Amino acid sequence: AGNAATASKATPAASGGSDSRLKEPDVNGDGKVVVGVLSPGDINDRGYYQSFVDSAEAFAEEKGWTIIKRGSVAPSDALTAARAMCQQNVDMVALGASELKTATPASEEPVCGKTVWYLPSSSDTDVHPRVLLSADDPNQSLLAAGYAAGLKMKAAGYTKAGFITGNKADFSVNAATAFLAGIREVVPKATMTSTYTGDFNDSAKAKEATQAQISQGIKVIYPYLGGATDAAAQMANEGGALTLTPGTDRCDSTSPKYDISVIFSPGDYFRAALEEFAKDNLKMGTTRVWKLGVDPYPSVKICRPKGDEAQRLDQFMKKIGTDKIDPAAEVKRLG
Amino acid sequence: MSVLDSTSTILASGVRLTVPLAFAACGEYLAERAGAMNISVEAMMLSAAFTSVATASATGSATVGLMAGVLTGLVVGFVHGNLSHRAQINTFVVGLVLNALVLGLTSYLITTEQFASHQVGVLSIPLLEDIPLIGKPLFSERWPAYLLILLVPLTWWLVERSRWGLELRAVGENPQAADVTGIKVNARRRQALLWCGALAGLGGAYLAVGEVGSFNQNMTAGRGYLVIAAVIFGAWRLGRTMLGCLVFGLSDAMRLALPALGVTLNAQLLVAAPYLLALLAMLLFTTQHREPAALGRPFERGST
Amino acid sequence: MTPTTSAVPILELRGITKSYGSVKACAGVDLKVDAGEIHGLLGENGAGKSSLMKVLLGLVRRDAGTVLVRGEEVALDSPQEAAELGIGMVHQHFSLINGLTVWENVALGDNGKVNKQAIRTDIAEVSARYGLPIDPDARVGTLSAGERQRVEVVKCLRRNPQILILDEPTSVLTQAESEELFAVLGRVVQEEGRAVILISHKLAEIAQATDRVTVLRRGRIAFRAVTAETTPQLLARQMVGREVSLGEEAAALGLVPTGERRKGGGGGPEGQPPVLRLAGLTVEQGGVRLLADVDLTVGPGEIVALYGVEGNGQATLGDVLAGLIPPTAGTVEVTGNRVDVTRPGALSKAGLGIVPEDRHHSGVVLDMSVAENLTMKSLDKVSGRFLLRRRAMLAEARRLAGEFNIVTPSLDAPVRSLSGGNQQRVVLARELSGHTLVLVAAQPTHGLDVGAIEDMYARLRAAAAEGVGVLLISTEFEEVMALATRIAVISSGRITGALPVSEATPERLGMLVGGEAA
Amino acid sequence: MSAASLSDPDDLGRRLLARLRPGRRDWMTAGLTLALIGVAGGVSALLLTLTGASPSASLAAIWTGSLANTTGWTTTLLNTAPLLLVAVGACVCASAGTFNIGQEGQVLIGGLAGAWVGLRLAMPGPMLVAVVLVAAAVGGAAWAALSALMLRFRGVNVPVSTLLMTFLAIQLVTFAVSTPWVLQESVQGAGDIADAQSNALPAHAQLAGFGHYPSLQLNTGLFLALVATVAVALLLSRSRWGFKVRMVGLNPRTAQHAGVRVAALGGLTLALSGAFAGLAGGLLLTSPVSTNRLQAGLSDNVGWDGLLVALVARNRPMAAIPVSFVFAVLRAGGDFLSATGVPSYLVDIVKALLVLAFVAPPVLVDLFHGRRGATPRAAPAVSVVPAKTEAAA
Ligand SMILES: Nc1ncnc2c1ncn2[C@@H]1O[C@H](COP(=O)(O)OP(=O)(O)OP(=O)(O)O)[C@@H](O)[C@H]1O
Ligand SMILES: Nc1ncnc2c1ncn2[C@@H]1O[C@H](COP(=O)(O)OP(=O)(O)OP(=O)(O)O)[C@@H](O)[C@H]1O
Ligand SMILES: [Mg+2]
Ligand SMILES: [Mg+2]
Repeated sequence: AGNAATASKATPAASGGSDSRLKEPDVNGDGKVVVGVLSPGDINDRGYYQSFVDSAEAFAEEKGWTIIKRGSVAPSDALTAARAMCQQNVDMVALGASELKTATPASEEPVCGKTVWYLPSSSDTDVHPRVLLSADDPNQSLLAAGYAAGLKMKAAGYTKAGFITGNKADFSVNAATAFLAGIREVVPKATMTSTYTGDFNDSAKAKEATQAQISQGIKVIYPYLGGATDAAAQMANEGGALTLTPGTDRCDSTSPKYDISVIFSPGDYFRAALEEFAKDNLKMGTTRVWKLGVDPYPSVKICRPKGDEAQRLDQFMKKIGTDKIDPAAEVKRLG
Repeated sequence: MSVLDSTSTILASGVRLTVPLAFAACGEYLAERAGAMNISVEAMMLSAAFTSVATASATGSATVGLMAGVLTGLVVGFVHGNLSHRAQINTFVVGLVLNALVLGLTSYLITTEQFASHQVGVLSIPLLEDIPLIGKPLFSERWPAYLLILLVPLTWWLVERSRWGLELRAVGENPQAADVTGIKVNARRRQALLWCGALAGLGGAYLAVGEVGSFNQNMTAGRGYLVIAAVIFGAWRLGRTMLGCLVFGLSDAMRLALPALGVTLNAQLLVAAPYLLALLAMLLFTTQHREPAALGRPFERGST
Repeated sequence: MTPTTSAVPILELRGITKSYGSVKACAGVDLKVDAGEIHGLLGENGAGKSSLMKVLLGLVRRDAGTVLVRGEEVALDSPQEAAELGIGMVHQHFSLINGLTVWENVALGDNGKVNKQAIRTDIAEVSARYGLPIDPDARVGTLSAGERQRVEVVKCLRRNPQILILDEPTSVLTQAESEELFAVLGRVVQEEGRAVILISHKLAEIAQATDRVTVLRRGRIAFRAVTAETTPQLLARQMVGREVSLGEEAAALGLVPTGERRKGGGGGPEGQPPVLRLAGLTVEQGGVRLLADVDLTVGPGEIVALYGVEGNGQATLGDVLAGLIPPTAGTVEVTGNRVDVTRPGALSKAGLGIVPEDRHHSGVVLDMSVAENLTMKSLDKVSGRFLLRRRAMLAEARRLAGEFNIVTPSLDAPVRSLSGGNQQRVVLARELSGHTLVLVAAQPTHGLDVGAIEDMYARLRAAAAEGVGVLLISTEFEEVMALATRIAVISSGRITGALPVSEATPERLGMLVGGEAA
Repeated sequence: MSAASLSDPDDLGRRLLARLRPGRRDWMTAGLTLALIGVAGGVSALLLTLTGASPSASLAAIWTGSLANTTGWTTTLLNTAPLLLVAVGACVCASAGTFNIGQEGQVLIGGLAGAWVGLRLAMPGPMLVAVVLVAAAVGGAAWAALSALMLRFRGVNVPVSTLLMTFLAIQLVTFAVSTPWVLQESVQGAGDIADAQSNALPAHAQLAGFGHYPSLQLNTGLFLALVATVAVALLLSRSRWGFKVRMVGLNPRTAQHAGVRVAALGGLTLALSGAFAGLAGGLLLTSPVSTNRLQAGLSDNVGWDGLLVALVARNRPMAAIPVSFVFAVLRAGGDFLSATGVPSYLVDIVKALLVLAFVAPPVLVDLFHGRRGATPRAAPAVSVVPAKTEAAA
């Protein structure tokens, strides 16, 4: 079923011949708007990857669009998966995370002729004319997260923080470093323990790691995890430790309870992109950079702020947003 | 915090990580003594973890959830048994397929349901829990953990002392001879798999409604394979298999606790440690093996 | 019909039929057995004896026919059912589990709780009553063949069966052990009024021990008679369906040959070096000496027998000579040249052929074709450096099959489909092909029927006549007496003595077997 | 001729003839397979319906993704090659009576070795591809050889050790791709984060393909796999070496006695099977099935699926060709199916059920006939524990 054929039939000749620019959101002009989402992770992880799909679905429901979602796409399968997605007559191919960047060459293949693409960026991604890159700097959000945690720690007189994550990989090590740097902005003498459980989804191990940290007197614990986040947070709650969210705003959650929401959820960025897309305003071949303190996301939120905590955090984020603070340098200095 | 306290904490954590493994390993041990090597322990544990949480959520009782988990493990054991020891499909194929099937099914089902969190209660044994160092780790556990005290000797008794166990061992050693003696070889293996399923189910359920209190995708994270490694590490002796589980549990606990104590070790090496240990045990203690002679060999009448 | 007693027979089979696929193992077999008799069941390999008994035991389900026990029709769907009806069996193969202890093995097949003490008491009692001493706590894997047989018998008798079936119980026993067993059977029958069905290939045994005899041929009853009214010759003819010579070949039927004895000494010219010399051969396994300092020579054209009770190291020696286990110490020389036994195939390159004790275990590859089995030791002949030459292989195989009278549907048929005797011929043909200088024949006639045994003897003699040195490892006194020129006796892994056949008497050999005269 | 044998030659002849013709058993097997596929399909359809997907559309999607057009064929054939290689390797060592179940790990180690060589050596194009593939094969072989050595010197059960080694392999590769001085990718910017993967192999380290997307593309890898399969099939059935391998597999004691170095040959076939798995890993690196980078997920179950292929093909290399194709259809079609929005978990379930449908019938037919011995087996019944040889230690 060559969608090119379908598309050319369906596209009214009157639409102006400006073939170079595709009309959004019904890019292929088949009268329906279909967004295909490919995610490298489990799209039901109640966390990072799920948020991407959830916001797409919520938005699509508002607009009456269709979402086709596919989770757990191995990077090695990305290209094939994207081509397959294009064959479903989608108007947009949205990749959930930069691991799937290997799929982008398909955006220039005929099978994906009438599509636009969305990809959370990573630095060494080739820029394709039909792809919108969406970038944020994890240093910013994690630094601010640390700052928020630091405020809480200072108030309570804590100096020890804990960071629990799955695999030891550069992104998780970086996140930990930035988080610690943020804490030290407020509590210069703070120390931090990083524990790698070996598996983002192994709840039992995440709990044990949390327990171990609590028993060492650690009172602020960041479960930077996937499926195991809630279990670890629950444990932290029981042990009286403060917790942060890895990516989404869960201040409303009561079980487990979170104290700080660190919001860098790919879904939020994506939703913003979808809004532009709905208005035929998406700029392909560009990179949209999301900046802490400027854009609504990424952001950090103290769930139950006391005193001037919220203001101080806001100011800190503003400073980052106005480049008064260079996150990378700070992380290097303090992490 | 004192060294004693840290040790006690690590011990406690190790025991908690051991318990699910120990339940399942008890079952796998018995199955392997009957010559049935099933790699579907993972499927048994994972499916049980799921149903236990689902049932607990539906009934509001973690205990009922636990029982549902046992039942689920039993069902997986039943399916595996019938496919590989009645229909005679290669037991590895069956295991691989069941593992994939259960992973897929549970992953799918959690997308459609939300479950309330339930956890079985902690039972502390007065006086004993006050023993320094080991009091808390051993005598202040979620109550099903104490079932091990019952189930390990029971498994041992079943294998070593009961008629059923005698027949299981005969079947694991020499199915042809057992058959001639009038033992229904494949029936015994299927029964062994039921026991294995029930115990692995208990292990999975304990993990979910005992330790964690919720279910998440692939939450057993390869524990089923670890259990097989434990039986190998234990050289097909129950005591050592349990020791193997404890070693794996403790090494995980150490791994998770050491960073908090200021020590870091290579992550990959630590994840690989149990498998490495099992291999080393096989390499070093070959003479003490009680490996069933017909382990993993299908039995059919008339074949030699 | 054979004469029957007026009383209801304890066991009656009517029209038992059993097929495996297209093979009819039993075709309408009728059989009556009375209490108080030992009933002999004879037949060639594959005649259906074991199958018939398995039907009786509920191990295989009959396709047709009825079984009556004490006049009542019974279903017999499981061994337990058979046991309840008082039918017990000592099996030909596979019935003890090596990994378990004696008492555990005895307990297998019972019902209800395992009561170790009670079982041990039972064992002690049965052992005492029948004179079959046995250690209940020994692991079966560590027992000798004779001891295992004892365990089997004790296991069976403990159940107090009214009908006792023994499937070739003596094939692994020495003469003394066999006699012991028959003594037990005699008491079981006469004093306790049970019935015994005894399956054997050895006519002498049948003639000596049974009251009546039935001969099966190709799944059908070929002959039945009161034993006293038949002769071994008649029975042999009925088994095979043709005349067999009973002169020298009497040994095949378990009778001491009547013919003139050959003289001792080497068959070959004096002064020639021995073709096989074992010097100080020692094998230890797990601290146990299986072979201790074995010295033995075989001259060209000589047939040297290594006689002894099963389980005294013969199997180990066979394995060493087949290159399956390395000796701990000692050397093997073929025509004066030392052979590195640990190198696979070194022995066979040096000119040693071996007919192993258990042909299925190490003699043939059951699932490979007859041609492949015949040529697997002489691949150089039937292949280039790299590829097999199928035509050459078939030609060579055809030649050997013709020479050794191997009956096979085709050279491409798997050896599995051949009868036992023909499988053994395949082994012999292969081992004698090429430049064989020494032939080791370990229990070459085990499980073979009379025709096949006759043939085997002729071939061994022919080989010796051509100058091949033959080492015959055997537990059968008659066989040794019939074939050997010199007899060495092995006991507990050591050679206790050697003497020319002319000086061998049952008594002298018996003493050596007992390890007495060293 | 002596009439000593009771095996009736006529009867035997008939039996043999019956084996050669596609007999009742074959028809039964075929029928049962169809029936079971129907059952698996029915169960899948039920599941799909329950989740709101249309079974017929799903079937169509599997068809579209795998066989309906040139793109589908390209994907299917790309998937076929590594599966076939793994399966053929499994056949080789199963023929020698050794049961390797660690292909998944061997594929990964092959990938590791291939990537290491490919990224460290600067060589002109075709040479580099060849070197990468050879390195991959050597890597896989070495990994499997460890198990062989453990068997040889410590009597360690092969399925057990190969299984355990798989878990070690996963960690080893994870370590390699997350450690900068080993193989982790290099990043340009200072603040950039490196993923747990290696750099991409240079473009000239790619296997050549014939034809271009979207028309049919045939990758050299497929030819490689096919040639290897035919070679192995011939080697096993026609060569002197293969003869010895079969002997070892069917009766190691007889083989040893006949002069075959049983332990060495068993070890060699295990290593060879590892080499094929490693080569499959190399293929994943150098053909467009994958991303040309080493990642912990590189193997993507190719090892396990390849093992299943061999088991379904009953360890016959030639039979592995169609079976691996069927599995590749399932992989490609399954991928496509999840692109239609059917949850990938369901796709996994459907695949698992279909595998059972393929594996079960021959066994069931045998069972029904009550006697497996009646079919001549080209390869020994695979048992988990290789027959122990009393070989010199
Ligand atoms: N009644 C019991 N209660 C608790 N644990 C028991 C009990 N009986 C046995 N065990 C445990 O199980 C182990 C028995 O398993 P194992 O397979 O090692 O047999 P074993 O009797 O020790 O064998 P062996 O005596 O040959 O060494 C014991 O070592 C012990 O740790
Ligand atoms: N399980 C089986 N499957 C297929 N064929 C069998 C089976 N058991 C026996 N047969 C065949 O049935 C026939 C009778 O075998 P049986 O074992 O009863 O012979 P037997 O008289 O006991 O011979 P032997 O003296 O060698 O023990 C033989 O042709 C044998 O190959
Ligand atoms: Mg559209
Ligand atoms: Mg018999």
